Amino acid sequence: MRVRLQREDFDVAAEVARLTRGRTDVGAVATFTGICRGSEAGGEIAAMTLEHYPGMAEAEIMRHVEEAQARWPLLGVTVIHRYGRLVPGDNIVLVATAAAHRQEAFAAAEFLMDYLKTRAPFWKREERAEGGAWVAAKEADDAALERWARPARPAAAE
Amino acid sequence: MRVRLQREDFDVAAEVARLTRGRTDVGAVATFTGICRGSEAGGEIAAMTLEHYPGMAEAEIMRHVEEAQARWPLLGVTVIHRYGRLVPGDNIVLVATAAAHRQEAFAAAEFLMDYLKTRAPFWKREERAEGGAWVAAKEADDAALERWARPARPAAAE
Amino acid sequence: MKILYFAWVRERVGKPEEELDLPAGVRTVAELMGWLAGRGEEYAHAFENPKVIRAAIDRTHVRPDAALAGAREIAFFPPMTGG
Amino acid sequence: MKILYFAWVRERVGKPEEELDLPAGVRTVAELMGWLAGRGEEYAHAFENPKVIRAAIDRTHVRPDAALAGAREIAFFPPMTGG
Repeated sequence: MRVRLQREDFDVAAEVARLTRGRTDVGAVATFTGICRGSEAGGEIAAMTLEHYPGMAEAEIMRHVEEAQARWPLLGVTVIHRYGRLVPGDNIVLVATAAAHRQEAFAAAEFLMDYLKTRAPFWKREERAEGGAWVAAKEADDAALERWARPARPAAAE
Repeated sequence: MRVRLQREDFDVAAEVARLTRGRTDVGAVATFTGICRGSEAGGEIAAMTLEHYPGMAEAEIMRHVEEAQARWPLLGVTVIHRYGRLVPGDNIVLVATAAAHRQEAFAAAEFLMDYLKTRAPFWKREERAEGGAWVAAKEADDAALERWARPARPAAAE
Repeated sequence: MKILYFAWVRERVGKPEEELDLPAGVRTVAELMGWLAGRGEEYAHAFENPKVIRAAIDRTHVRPDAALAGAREIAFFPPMTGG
Repeated sequence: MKILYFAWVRERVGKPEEELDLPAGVRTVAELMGWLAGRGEEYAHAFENPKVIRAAIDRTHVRPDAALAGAREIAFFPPMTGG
């Protein structure tokens, strides 16, 4: 498992290779790359600055990677989240999961992305022609996270 | 949209770059790479040969890519499926989807993989120490495909 | 009509494809499988359990009751295992 | 106690962090937000709607009723928008 916060870009192919190199038990690798878009909600975006809570961000992501590993039989997980100033087209985040079979790889990647969107301590500030503005959290993202609470963790076990 | 059947390996990074290069409307890229495993159901596998129905395989995959595009607002889809003899660790299949937001990218990639597993005309023959054997279709894969039939396509519309 | 075989159906029949003239009474995919099964030991073996064999007419999946009328190419194969 | 602010909470307060001695009556996260809101205009602005502000004690998410006892570091920030 590999969690990194960095200003620099990442290389999807290198990260996938790292998960599979020299082993023959991996049958499935799912990746998700989040990319800075040039417009949101109709407005043009010149750039975006990602602020994070150093120390907490790493620890929180690590904790959720461990939870993903407890839920699904994963053979490898990589999460890389960038911070700092990004322009449209720049990569923001990479989640890559390796497993024997596709269902686990997909489920773990979606779980981690839903988590990162709503619980990892990152905040996006967009630069628009009319000025800068912090991105508001989306209720749809909270709803997406909630679906993981129900089937795998009965309320009594919390 | 890009569908290719080939003997040669593919390059995940190049395919992701092709989906995003020069555009700023893509916010999410999901990829799935299927890889030849060294053992299945307890037995060691020396190699696997993938047979396909030329002409039908391309047409069927293309048809399902079009269906994915009708279901979700996708900005790009790539499907590459290899055929011929592969050894453990070799890539078998790549599905890559690009969209504005993550849910569409993930859903379309999973839909296409569930489809490829059960409906695309490919057949795997494994080489084991005790001889060769055609891989049996899995009921779990049929079940995985069925989940897409329910919410998006009411029975009356079929 | 051009008939194609894939995977273990191909191995059992012993050829990947052939051109056959079908008798007038063979009108559906299921009837064609029955007729093929009577063409010799290798065919009988290939089609001994028609329920597990899938078919495509002109490169589109079809059910056993699909009509052959107008078909140019029909293929028989086991359940698919791609991906 | 070390107090950290992020995103627009940081901008409104005007600093990323500070070291403060809390009065004895401030025992929970909610009480701390109330106390901070009384420290001046910039704090009042930052904490004018405490319901939308999230908190972490020692780098773990907590609810407003979480006790401060034993905490080394507490952080206030808006809902997260990573990923």
